[in-house]
Amino acid sequence: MDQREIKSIIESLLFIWGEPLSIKDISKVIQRDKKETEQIIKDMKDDFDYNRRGLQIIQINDSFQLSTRPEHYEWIEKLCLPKNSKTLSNAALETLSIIAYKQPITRVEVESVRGVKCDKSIITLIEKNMVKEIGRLDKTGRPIIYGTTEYFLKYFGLENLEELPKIKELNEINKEENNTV
Amino acid sequence: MDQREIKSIIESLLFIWGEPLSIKDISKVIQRDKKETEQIIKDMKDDFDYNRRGLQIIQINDSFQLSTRPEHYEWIEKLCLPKNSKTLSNAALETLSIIAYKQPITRVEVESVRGVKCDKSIITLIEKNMVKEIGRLDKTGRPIIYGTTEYFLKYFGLENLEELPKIKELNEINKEENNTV
Amino acid sequence: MKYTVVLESFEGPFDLLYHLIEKSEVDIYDIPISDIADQYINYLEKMEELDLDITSEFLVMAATLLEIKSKMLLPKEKNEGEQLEFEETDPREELVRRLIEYKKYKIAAEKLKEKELIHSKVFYKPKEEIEHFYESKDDILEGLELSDLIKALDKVIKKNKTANENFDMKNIEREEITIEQAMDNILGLISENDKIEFDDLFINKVNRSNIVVIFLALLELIKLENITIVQTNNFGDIIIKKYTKDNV
Repeated sequence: MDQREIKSIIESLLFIWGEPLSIKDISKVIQRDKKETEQIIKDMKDDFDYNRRGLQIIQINDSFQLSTRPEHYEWIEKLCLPKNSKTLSNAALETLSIIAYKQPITRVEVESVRGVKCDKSIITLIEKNMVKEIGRLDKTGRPIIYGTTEYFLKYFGLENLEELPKIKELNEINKEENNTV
Repeated sequence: MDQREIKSIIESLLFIWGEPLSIKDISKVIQRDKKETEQIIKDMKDDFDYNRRGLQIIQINDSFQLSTRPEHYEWIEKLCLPKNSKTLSNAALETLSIIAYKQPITRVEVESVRGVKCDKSIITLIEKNMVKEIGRLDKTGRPIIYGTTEYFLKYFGLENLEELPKIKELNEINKEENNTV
Repeated sequence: MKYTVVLESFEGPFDLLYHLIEKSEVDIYDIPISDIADQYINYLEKMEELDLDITSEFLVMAATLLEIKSKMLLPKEKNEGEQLEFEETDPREELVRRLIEYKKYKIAAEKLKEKELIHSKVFYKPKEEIEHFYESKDDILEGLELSDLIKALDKVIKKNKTANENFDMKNIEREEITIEQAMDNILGLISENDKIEFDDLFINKVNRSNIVVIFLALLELIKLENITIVQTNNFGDIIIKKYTKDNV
């Protein structure tokens, strides 16, 4: 089985699966180790981009998924209006970004950064499957600890948490702003 | 818009449509006449074959659809076999329950609830005379609208659809269960 | 005439405070507290005039600002005694630290918003129905009970919680049938049973508009000469039959 055949098989697997498919599962099917599998898929990603294919391969942690490209949105829209979920409110986004960067984190910690109550926005984020409970702190009241979900990554087109805009950059932004202010 | 861009757009249209998409609908989106559109898609078919892509474009009358290749069947089976034996045989029943409650409903709507393609289980349900086509939506692609049959009512001992247990109650059951988690 | 002042809405006291600092173009590390505190309180008063809901967090911040302001007004103590170390720290320090911390995440939130915009334009396809590989088509619908149906629905909804936000349970209404559907139904019944009684058509169709639709369908079918209607005596059963030349 040559490389091209393997890529062909992987493409059909991704198509069938529809949802994020893990490197582990793919490597089992094509009988290659995980590292090689990952390299093949990354090659495919480049092929897709290079050939300006109508589809792209996106990565979410250790999984891959086929999707359309954002630049084709207007054309797809002409064919059908796919269900468009409402975007998040600013309050929810603020809460979410704090959880994303500082996870694992309790509600009280989030609130101390934002300076306002966050119970409602946390509930919204849980309902939207962006945030989940990942445990409880072992102290009085056993407060819930929150973290982000895989869906959160996918929703924002992030491969993993390391892809969040760097806080260092943010610090620099602050400095710059301070100078100009 | 060059030829390559058009092909790219068509690929994404076929991808998200999921079932046969007519030349007419495609030509409307890309603003080319039907003849030209057909020629472009036939080119794409050749490209796909020539590049030994994992997907192929199949033609059904005046419509086109993306699908996997028959020669990849054994690989796809490897992916699906171990994982899904648990959910065995529930596909049709799940699909039926959604149609029963949300009818009249299109396939795409059923799929958005189930999160899984439902074309095959809908065919099964039609064969079993539980579900029937009750019309077509008056929009692009004229998607079929499904509903349950009289036999469905008879089978489940219902006099009419109003006798289906209320979903609101179901909802409350869900809520309770979520609270205990 | 009353005119309304458009007030920007702020996500919280830090958001407002940061806004005021930026607007005044002052160094965040050297905030003129007295000035900013006045602006802040001024803003709260405007909110009050407009009957906006001022949450306690905004008031707490106002108190904090006033507290810092008064501390700054105190003459610097001479280097005596134990109080000195305490007084040496800038009373604004904690506030500034929190403001900067807050601003970091506000910027992050804006960046995420940009990403959200791009990726809301990406679509996926549903998973293929691979369960089908294992289903023997014959027995899946054998011996089912209503409770199985409900369980299946319940399962789908739970399994697919996010996608189902638009599975609006409260608004499910039985859709009206169309005349075409009613015509199909009638023809179907007739081809199965040769003839049917008029009353049978309306069993289960309690809804008034459905009754009207079925009746219209019947008239349409008669017009199209698809069916014919027979009533042997007054107030007797009305029989619907397939139209043939013989039975006219």
